[in-house]
Amino acid sequence: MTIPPWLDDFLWTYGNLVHALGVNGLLALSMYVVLAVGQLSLGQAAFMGLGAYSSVLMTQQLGLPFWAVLPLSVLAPVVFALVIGLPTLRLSGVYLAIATIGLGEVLRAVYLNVDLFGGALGLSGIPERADNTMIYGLLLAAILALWLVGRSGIGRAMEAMREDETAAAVMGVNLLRYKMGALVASAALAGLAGCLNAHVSSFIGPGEYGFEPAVTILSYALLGGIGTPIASVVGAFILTLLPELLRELSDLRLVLNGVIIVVAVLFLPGGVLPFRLRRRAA
Amino acid sequence: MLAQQLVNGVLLGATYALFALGFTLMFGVLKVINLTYGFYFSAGALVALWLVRTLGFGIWTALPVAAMAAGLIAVVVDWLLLTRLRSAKAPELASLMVTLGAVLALYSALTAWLGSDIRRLPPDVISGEALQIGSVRVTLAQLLILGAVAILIAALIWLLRGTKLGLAIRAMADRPDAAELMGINTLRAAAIVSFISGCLAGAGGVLIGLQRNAIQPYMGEEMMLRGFVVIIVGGLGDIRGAVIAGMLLGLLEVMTAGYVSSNLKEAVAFLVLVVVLWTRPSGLFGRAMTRRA
Amino acid sequence: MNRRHFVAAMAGVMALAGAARAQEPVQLGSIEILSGPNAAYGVAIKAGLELALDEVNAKGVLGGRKINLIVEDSAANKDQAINAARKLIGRDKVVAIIGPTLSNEMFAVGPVANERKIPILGTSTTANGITAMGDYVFRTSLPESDVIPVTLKKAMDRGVKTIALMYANDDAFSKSGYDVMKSAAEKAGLKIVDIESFGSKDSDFSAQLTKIKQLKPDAVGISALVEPVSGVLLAARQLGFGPETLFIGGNGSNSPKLGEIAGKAADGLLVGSPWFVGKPTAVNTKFVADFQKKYSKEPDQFAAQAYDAMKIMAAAIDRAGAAEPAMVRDALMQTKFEGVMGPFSFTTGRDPASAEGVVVLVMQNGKFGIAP
Amino acid sequence: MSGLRIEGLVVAYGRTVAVKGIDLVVEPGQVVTLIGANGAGKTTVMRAVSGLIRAKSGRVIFDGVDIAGRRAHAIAALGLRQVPEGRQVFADLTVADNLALGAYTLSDRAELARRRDAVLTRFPRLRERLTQLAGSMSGGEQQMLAFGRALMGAPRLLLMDEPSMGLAPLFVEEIFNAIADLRREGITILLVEQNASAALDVADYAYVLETGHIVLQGEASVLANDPAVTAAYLGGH
Repeated sequence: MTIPPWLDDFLWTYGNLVHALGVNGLLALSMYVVLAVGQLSLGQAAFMGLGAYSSVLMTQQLGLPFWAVLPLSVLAPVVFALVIGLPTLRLSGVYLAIATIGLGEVLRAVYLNVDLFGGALGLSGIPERADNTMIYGLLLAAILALWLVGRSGIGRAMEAMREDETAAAVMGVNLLRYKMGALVASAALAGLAGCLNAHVSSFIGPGEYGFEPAVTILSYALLGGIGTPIASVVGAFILTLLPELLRELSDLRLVLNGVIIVVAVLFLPGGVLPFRLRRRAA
Repeated sequence: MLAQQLVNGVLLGATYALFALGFTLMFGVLKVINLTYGFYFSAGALVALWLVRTLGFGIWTALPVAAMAAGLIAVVVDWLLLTRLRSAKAPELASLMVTLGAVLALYSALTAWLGSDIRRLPPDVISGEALQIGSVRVTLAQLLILGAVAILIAALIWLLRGTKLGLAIRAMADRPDAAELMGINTLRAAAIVSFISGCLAGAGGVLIGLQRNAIQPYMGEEMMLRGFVVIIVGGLGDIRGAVIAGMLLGLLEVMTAGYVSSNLKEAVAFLVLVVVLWTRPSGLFGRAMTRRA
Repeated sequence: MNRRHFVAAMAGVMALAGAARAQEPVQLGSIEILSGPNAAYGVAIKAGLELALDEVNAKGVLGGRKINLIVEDSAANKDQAINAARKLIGRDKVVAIIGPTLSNEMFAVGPVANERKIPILGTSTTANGITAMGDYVFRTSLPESDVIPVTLKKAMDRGVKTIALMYANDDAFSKSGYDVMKSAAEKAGLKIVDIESFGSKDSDFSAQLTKIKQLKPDAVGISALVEPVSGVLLAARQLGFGPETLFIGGNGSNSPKLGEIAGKAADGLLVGSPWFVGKPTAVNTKFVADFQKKYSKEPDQFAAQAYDAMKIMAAAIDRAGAAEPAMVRDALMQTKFEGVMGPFSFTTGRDPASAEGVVVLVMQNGKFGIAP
Repeated sequence: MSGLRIEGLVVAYGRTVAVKGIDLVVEPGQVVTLIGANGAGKTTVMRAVSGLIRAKSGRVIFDGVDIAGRRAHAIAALGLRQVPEGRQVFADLTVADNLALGAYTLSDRAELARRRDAVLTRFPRLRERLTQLAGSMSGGEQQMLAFGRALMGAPRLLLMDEPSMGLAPLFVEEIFNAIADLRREGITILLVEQNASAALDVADYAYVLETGHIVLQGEASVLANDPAVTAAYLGGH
């Protein structure tokens, strides 16, 4: 079967958007994982940056093939998560959020000041190695895995932590282990997203992984709702499509984008998909 | 050079402290992560600019008017967006999210309306004269701003420690339900706190805009990250803590740029933040006015 | 109806359709930053493009066809810039693209246009390596490496022997400007006494300037956009830098905003530029007057570069003989143009060929004039 | 003299109905106690009366006025004061500030001083600790402070929610002595307690709440000897 030219054009026009939907879906899941244990960590953009930078260096400097680069791209973010995890996860609420933002800013300074990372010029000329099959394959796999975890006993413990940490600890949930597990999973997902994004868009720069993207990733999960992994992905889809759908409004579109977020939070407090995972009776 | 650098640090620190005053009050008392705070800072500066340039106000009459305008915007935003969430005892994520949307909408509307160009107050609104004391130079404008900051800090501490309203605000920060049982109208008190915070933000915007000779819609947004550092290191809701943390941060940045490397100037703030949080999670200066967050 | 009539009728219909198509506007795209903190640049560029477009469309191209310019917002975001480029190419079927605003965005968008063989013409992208991305990537903005040596030479004529450098280390434009400034200073034999950086959103420069002041260099070179440059100059005067220190700006300083924001503090600053508002050529005086009339403010260099770029693009489309991207690309290569910036043609590497239009300007009472 | 009359009160948290339509009367000058197991809905009743949560339906009549749906600060201003569950003193404020907040709606300074003196006479321990932060005191002292703070509002009806919870026996005794004193002084009190025997000792009338319903009511002395109550709440004495 051959693709008719108009369809080919259509797919090409929205090709980057289609990539972005998948990548942002992965980022939303990376946020979902930590929110699911009641943690407000905003380190996802930093993890994404580590995944992106390390994978591009592997491609460009070491000449590794992409089948090796993609799995290895989780390495740097996961190691970083393990190192910062212990002292950082003792914090809660706002403090944790701000600490993770601070770590992201420190990383940004590293990208800017170390020549290997290209400084302000970033890294360009990245070959297009990722494609939709990889992106959506990983997204589906991640949704499936998180869904299965959510339905298991681990999921119950996670929900207990989200509702009331002290009570969960009394019930015998090892809080630190779960938090650490969630942080590492989150880092791995964000790292993969960073690697995929870098290998479809030919350029990465130090400004892409700071405060603003961190908050945007959070808003994906919050808009969708954190009851199920799929809800956060839906949130990412909506917020990624919105600026493109509103393109005709030119400079007022960000105003409307903001208003839509406000209205959604005020009137859909559980997110767009406020359902919960149904578990087998305990 | 050391003397001048110390003065530079204090002046920079004063701007951080000024920004953080209302921020720590809003955050510490109202218990929401309100990302719109920086917008009131910008709004104050822009209103003052309009008053001075279009209506011919003097800067010292424009300052309180602009501050109050920013305060009113803060009350309206808080009332429209956060009252419901607060009375529903919604999790802090919701307030973070709703103010995030509001920030996006507000700044975009402001730039769509005014453009994102930098503007400045007419150069003659404040004297550009400088004092030379030994090897140290300070401009008159900088000294005036330092004075204004000191007055605002003193006024805020007096309000919180020396008045009945301040007592009610501190009670509300501690236990909102119990405060309500004492007959304190916490909705009204929250509006007052929003107003005061907004006024402080607006005044900060005018003064800092004046000192830097640059006013543009995103100026508040650019202060936010450092604002977070200051109020967290100082302890949420702790006025004196915020002032000390602001000063220390200013000095640290200047000393880093002056004696280590200017490449590290920005990163040092966040490094300090992370280290403080790792070692003293409730801020550097003992108990905050409000415990926990 | 017999067969011959049918053929004739069909031919007539097709001719009519062809004529109708001939009158269809030529689709031209542009990607600029129109929202968010950096919108000022995109807005200036859009103004320059649209002013030139009015003139172009008064005559039309390819025998009277109008150019339909579609300006898309990138919000200074990489993904949105790419989406905009793909929308322009895939849906609007543009024959070429002007923009995007920032070098970083061009690094992301250039390969997209190049892949589809759509010429893309940067008007404000000065970073190194832009045109190396592919055969379809052009720029009209003079790279700093052509401008800075001219400025430094002027400074050395005035007896400058030592220099301190300052730059914004977090945006590509300022960083590559600094790289050029540093190597040009070394090549010219200037002694670099200190190098200081700051963030492009910073507004406190006192620590860096205090340090520089103590080292007493003859000159301070600044590579940054106009906002931080203004801040640096204001802070320098507050710290007591006098006329004995010569301030030298990069491309970013060449904006009427500098005088508006920094006022007298900017007096004496030297900047090299292919263009300035008072450039005494007929075409420039007309441009400045028309711009003033349409937007009631002075154009800056971003608007001027955009104005020329639109005319260069329109001329290339006209020369190409058809609204075909590959033909427009080839026609662009043949450009010989006399614009507000001066005489213009492309090198084989699709960069501006000549820096002969570069003049060194000096700031005096908030306005740029030719440096004596 | 002010009384309280609750009619058909229903309170829900989301979809969970915690109080399922109760009727309850506190006559002026009476001490009435509401006893029941943990989770029976006692605290919910208290919070609904004082306005901290909004009732889904039903009437709360204080002094002849329906106050259901009014906000807590307005209800407090009417002279209906609460000693909340878990004390809820302002931990970061001094004892003196806590007491001052109890009379927040009062602006007469002489009256304020008079009330403060009365409270400090009733609880002499507080006088020693006036400048101390409330959060640094022991649980029993904090309970006295919460009690004293409510009295600063010169209550016409006092709601007390689990005043003995988590206290050492010595303090429990002191608290109940104070309640008995107040009763003699003619203050109307609605007392919620898990310590049913002490509550029934001090009360005139009692209600028993189980899973959101009133299941039993009567004179406190009668209920104290009711076999069902004895078995369920008085540890089978």
